[in-house]
Amino acid sequence: MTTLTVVSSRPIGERVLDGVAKWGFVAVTVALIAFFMITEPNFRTVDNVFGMLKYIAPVGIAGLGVTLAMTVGGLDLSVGANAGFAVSIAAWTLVVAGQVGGVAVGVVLLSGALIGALNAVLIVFAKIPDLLATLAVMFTVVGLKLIIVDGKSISSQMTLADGTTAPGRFTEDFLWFDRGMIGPVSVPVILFVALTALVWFILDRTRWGRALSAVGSNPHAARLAGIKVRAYRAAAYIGCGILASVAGLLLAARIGQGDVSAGNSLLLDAVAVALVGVSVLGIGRPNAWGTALGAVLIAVMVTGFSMMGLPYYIQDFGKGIVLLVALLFSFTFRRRATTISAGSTTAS
Amino acid sequence: MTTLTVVSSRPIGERVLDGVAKWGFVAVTVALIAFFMITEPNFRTVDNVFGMLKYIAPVGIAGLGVTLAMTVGGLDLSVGANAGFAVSIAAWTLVVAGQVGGVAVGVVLLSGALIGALNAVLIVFAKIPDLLATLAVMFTVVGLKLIIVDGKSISSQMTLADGTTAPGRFTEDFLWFDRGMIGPVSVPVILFVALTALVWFILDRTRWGRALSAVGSNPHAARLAGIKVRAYRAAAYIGCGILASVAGLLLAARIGQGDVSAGNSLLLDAVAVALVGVSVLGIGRPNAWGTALGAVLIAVMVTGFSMMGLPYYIQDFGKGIVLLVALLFSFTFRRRATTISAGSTTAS
Amino acid sequence: AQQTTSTDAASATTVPVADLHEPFNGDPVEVALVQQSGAGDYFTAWTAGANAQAAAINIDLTVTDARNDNAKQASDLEQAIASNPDAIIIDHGQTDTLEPRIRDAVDAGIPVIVYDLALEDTDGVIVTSQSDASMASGVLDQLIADVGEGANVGLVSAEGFAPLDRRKAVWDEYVTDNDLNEQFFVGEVTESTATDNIPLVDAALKQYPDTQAIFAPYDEITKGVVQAVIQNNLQDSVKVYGIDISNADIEVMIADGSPWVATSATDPAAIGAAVVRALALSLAGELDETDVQFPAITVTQDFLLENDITNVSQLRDAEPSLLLDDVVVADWLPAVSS
Amino acid sequence: MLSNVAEANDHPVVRLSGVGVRFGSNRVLEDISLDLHSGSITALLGTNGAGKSTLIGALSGANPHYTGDIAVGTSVEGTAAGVVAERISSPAHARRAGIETVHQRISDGIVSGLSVADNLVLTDLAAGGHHLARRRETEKAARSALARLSLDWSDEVLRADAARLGTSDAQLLILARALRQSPSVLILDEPTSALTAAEADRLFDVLRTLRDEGLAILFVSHRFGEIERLADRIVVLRDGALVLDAPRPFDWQAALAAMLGVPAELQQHIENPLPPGDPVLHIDGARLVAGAPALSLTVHAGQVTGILGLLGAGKSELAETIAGARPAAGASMTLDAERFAPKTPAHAIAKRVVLVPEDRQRDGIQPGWSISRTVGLPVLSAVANRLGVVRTGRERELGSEVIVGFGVVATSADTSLDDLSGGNQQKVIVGRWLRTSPRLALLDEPFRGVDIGARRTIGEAARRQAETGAGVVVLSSDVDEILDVADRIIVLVAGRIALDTPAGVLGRADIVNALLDDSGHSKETA
Ligand SMILES: Nc1ncnc2c1ncn2[C@@H]1O[C@H](COP(=O)(O)OP(=O)(O)OP(=O)(O)O)[C@@H](O)[C@H]1O
Ligand SMILES: Nc1ncnc2c1ncn2[C@@H]1O[C@H](COP(=O)(O)OP(=O)(O)OP(=O)(O)O)[C@@H](O)[C@H]1O
Ligand SMILES: [Mg+2]
Ligand SMILES: [Mg+2]
Repeated sequence: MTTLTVVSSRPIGERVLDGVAKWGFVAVTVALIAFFMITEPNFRTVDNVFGMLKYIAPVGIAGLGVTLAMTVGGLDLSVGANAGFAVSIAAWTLVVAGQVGGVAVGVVLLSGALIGALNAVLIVFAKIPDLLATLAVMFTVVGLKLIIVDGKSISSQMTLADGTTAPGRFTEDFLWFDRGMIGPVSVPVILFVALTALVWFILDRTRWGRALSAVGSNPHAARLAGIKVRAYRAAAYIGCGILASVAGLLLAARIGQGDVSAGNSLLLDAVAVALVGVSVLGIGRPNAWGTALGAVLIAVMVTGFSMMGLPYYIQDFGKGIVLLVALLFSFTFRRRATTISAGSTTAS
Repeated sequence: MTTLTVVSSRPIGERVLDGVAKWGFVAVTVALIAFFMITEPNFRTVDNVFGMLKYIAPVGIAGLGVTLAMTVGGLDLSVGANAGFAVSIAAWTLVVAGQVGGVAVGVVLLSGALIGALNAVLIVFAKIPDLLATLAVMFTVVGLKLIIVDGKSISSQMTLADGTTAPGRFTEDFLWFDRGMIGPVSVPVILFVALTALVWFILDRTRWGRALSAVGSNPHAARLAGIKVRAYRAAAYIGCGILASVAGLLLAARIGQGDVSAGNSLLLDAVAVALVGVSVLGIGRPNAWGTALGAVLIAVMVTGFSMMGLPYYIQDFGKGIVLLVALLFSFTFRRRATTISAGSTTAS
Repeated sequence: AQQTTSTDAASATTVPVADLHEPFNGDPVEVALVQQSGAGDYFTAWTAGANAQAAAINIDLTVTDARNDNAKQASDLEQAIASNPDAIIIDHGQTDTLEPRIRDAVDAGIPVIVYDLALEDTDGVIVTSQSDASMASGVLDQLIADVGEGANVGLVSAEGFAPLDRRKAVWDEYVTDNDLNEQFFVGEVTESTATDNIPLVDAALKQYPDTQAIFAPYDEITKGVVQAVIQNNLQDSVKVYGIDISNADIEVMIADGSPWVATSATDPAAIGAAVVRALALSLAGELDETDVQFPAITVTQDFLLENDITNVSQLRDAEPSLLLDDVVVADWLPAVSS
Repeated sequence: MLSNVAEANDHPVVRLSGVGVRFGSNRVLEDISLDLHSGSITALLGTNGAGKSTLIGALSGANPHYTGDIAVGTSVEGTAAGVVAERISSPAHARRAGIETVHQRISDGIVSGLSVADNLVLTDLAAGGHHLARRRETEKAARSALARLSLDWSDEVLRADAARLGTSDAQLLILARALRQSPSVLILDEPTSALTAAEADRLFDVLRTLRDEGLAILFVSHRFGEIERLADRIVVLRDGALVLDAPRPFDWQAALAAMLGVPAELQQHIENPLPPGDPVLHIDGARLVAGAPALSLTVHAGQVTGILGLLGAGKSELAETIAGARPAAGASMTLDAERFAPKTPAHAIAKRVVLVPEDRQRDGIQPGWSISRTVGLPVLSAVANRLGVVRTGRERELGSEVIVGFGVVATSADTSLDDLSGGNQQKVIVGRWLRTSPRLALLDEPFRGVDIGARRTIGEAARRQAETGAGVVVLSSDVDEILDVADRIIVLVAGRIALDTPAGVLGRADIVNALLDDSGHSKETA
């Protein structure tokens, strides 16, 4: 009978390269943090660290949603629209309908789940390719939001169509999602870390995570192995929708009003951090901690460059260069080629 | 000898469904056009038709670039940044360097090719996944542009850093790219149609087009068949870069100044029309005429809805719904491709 | 085309068509409104005001919104000219982009009125504006009065946007004249301006916690600045000065401990309506000037609190001059806004 | 002619000297020296993972990262004293040197999205020539390529997306393409594993003609019968080293010993066919092929049921219907006398009815997944604890179980399936299903591409499974594979049962005749 081949120890050179691929991105982030810490005394403060995390929390959480969609081999272009919808619907519930924070949270999560479910139905049952389906949903949801609020930001004391003043306001319990602290850490940071850990746990440690990645890597084979492919794909998009709406919840609490433009810039950022997450730890597939690290890298750059007093346009350039260097480390020195499946344009 | 398998004529029901999948999207477009023609007298005018085409030309041309990148199995997120760079560099060449239009056109096309080449190097040689590479290039190019122009829009008569007034201006020969007419048709429309035909011809009628599709659909098999996979992928990204810069050229001529915000909205639109192009004609893969039709559909919606006096946010909703309906037609009613029997069992 | 005017105020004050002045007493007058942007609170209100005023005087207004895409605005204007309307209103935009096309319109005999758009050649064009210079100097006077000369200050704004550039020019003058110590200049205009400015200002404040005043000459930016100040717990030492006003802005200004102490205000709805009135007067041959300026007022936090003002309609009641109901009016043309 | 061949035999057209290949730290080929002569067919043998495809990778330019030298064509000729070393740097380079290769994996040869005709002339895309893609010319060229294998495909087929071709047709397409270049060296990596006997025969006729025309042919197969009929010489690889190089007549006992490293029996027959036990599955009213009559079939526990049929006979259709992978369309089933109507594979698996699909690459493998993950996937709920957390230790145990039980050549259970040789991938996929002790196991072409040792391992595993009282169905288009393993033999012809007999009752010839019955094939005489 055949015997197992013994693994010979690998040459040093290869191990170094593997290390570079695995830790290169992290090294760039650490180097950048060290640089800012040395040059900018204020960067070192605990306040600043938590401030950065707080600022990036919505992007990171929406990125976790995109990570879910990418795990089943898709991509969700509607996350920004979804978060924006959450902001307006929260404001509407609080201000126009005069409800308390708890109700608003419920409405927001429900709307996120529904938008996710709409994506799921279009992709899984109507067989529309994910990029196209979520693109159409993006337009529809943005439009729907603006129709609901008549194109206007909703704020307390605003005059309603019938001439009366809106009865409600952003309640304290709702604003807690931005301003609340648990110990020394603010609520958005805790939510961000907790949700990252949760998504990591589900994807990496549970059978459901296994099934999700099986669906993403070869849906056909997954089906024949007894995985309920359609259910898992639907679940991933619904999960993504809920995470996007949580991001919207944090934005709403931060802005304290139903800013109509909220969420617009979230899509690109969320997709970017999820993509960066694929490469960050040399894992080569969508993963939660990588996405979180990607978000942190962006926050570090934005804060550090601002503290250095660089104008915003030099920051864009800096972002690009740092990203490039990190990508070179992660991919160019790696021995096995990686392809990222980020959405398809053909029906599966 | 060999016996031919007899092709049984297909049932009517199937043929109807196939027709819906193939022509559903076109039908929606035609229905929409008919609707606007009936309700909006101004929509019917020849002027309006050419006006719409002229308006959408840059988006369509950038979409053709994305179509190229999609053909080799990739995607280019830097098209918007590329076009924006073209606008600023054209303005810089004309206004600050005081050159004539011809020089500016040369500089623009060169910059587009270089940005494409940068993408190509990162993707093909540095082995960075296309979405990540073009994302990083997007940031870098936007940043570079803003650094070159100091974050400001360049306009004739502007004061330079040394206190003097800029020597040049947008010359007539440059503005010709927006205002020029050849017969009754304006230059952007002619360029749009000509480039669509060119890309169609290359992709569909030449062996390079076949090779590009082969590279996109099975790079490994293409390599084993001796196709220079890396060269073709590089060529596609360079072609995409050049097309994006042509889009930027048209924008620059239209805006008549180095608007720093130009090109911002181009990325999403270009990707959207290329994606729609995949499904429009039931072809199911990136194709030039589909992309052009996708662009026309968007122009029709934007113009028609505006003429109806709908506020912008209802337009978003309308876009989403029209897109959804068209996608349902294209994909949901499509039958799965079945295995064919080549009839290869033979009597000897 | 059917005009959607959801405003009830409009229908309440509509004058019967027959009583209107030439040329409004016949078929609807076709007017194209070419906007650089119709999104955001300011422009939504502006457009609503314009629509309401138009509906009241038998104008059929066709609105195109370029959504901050200058190339699209150029196309929109071209298409508006091609449809040969009775007049064109242009709201904001880039000079170099629009000027040649405005000339085309004038040459084609179409009356043109522009709002907040600087032109080199105003021949045949009616120019209206809310004066950026006066708006900026109004709040900056307040700033100097509050923190004095030589104070530590910061600017949060972006470059490349005409109104912001004009406001910054005023700021630069004030900095030199009053010997202010400008510690930082950050900021950007994005698709989510309010949220995206928070981290930038946050970083700046961490760097310069001794800042005394911040000028943020665009209310979307101002909101982000206020957020960043509160986030750093500096609301007692940093005063914020903004420009523009909306319900949302008032809510932020009057919130407990808000650092936003003064803003410069016009009522966008009233302005949108006034621009339409200026056009109507000119079509009726009754407008004698070609350059109409709408005044702004400076609103302080104290004023809002003292008068218990919580939204724009209450502010209008307290400051009737915001309504502009005595600017460009006629007997047949009363001011109507949403 | 004959003298020409003899003369040509003296000149090698390809000379490998000291060729070695390693993947990372894993040395897969060591110091291979080998000449290929024109006018001669060399069969390359070896167990799964011995390094055959790897050797071909180096020869064909697919993998330029080899050590040692490969000299080709003119550089060999005329340099009697020594050969000029040449590095084969790319597939295009190899092709220019006259080496044409048919790779083992069909997916490496078919570009979906392009038409069948385009795929037939795929190499022209690289070669230059006319820049316009003219459909008529393309189809003409495609047709003449097919003619080489006496194939005459309809226009509809030529214009269809190549992805729609079935496995055998796809294999024929790739072969036709390789032959149209008139190369001087032809390399075929298991070209017959996806072909039926009749197609293989036709291929062999073509290969003999080509040999007589002076081609050097290198041919990989696990089927000794084929090699006996075709080859002039056999070369055996074991663990990456050349262990045997012998001309005709072949000593198969020695060849087998060289392959496996230990002496082994060449022939293996079923001594005592197992008797049928209780009925496990009954299927009624299944229409497998358009126009065929409805089929009824009962599968019994405690024995291996072998279903034999040519391409398109409806074997996969039958297996997939039972496994819930395909709508039952009018068929009704009972499992252990209870109604059985699985809508998805998950339903069937819940009832312990499992399917090993025929196309492992498309239907069995998650790219990048390790052996243990792959083995654990169908039994996730058993691998995970009650909270749903996957116990990786348990998973690794399952992986090792399959590695040991099926003799998979792999460094560890964490090895990615992508890094395994084709046959070893097959063992993992078969193993992961058989180890779940299914009630009914459906193995569709389980021996495709596996070596003789592995074939026995899989066959024995299937029989052991049957002995425990399970129902086992093996579907194959190879008579010998079925004779080797089945206790009951069913021959399927165009969706209809042509023969149903216990093993050992009828001779091989009768079975072959039943198989070829009605299909217009010439019958084999006993
Ligand atoms: N890309 C690769 N990376 C790492 N190891 C590989 C790679 N390709 C092959 N191997 C290893 O090399 C060895 C030889 O594989 P090869 O494919 O040459 O076997 P083979 O003789 O063709 O087997 P089969 O009969 O199953 O096709 C195997 O152990 C396999 O695991
Ligand atoms: N999805 C499908 N739609 C229509 N016909 C199909 C489909 N799949 C297979 N067929 C046809 O059904 C018949 C049986 O196919 P099946 O794959 O079951 O054959 P098989 O005996 O397993 O042959 P092979 O040796 O190719 O596996 C063939 O004629 C095939 O072309
Ligand atoms: Mg092999
Ligand atoms: Mg089969």
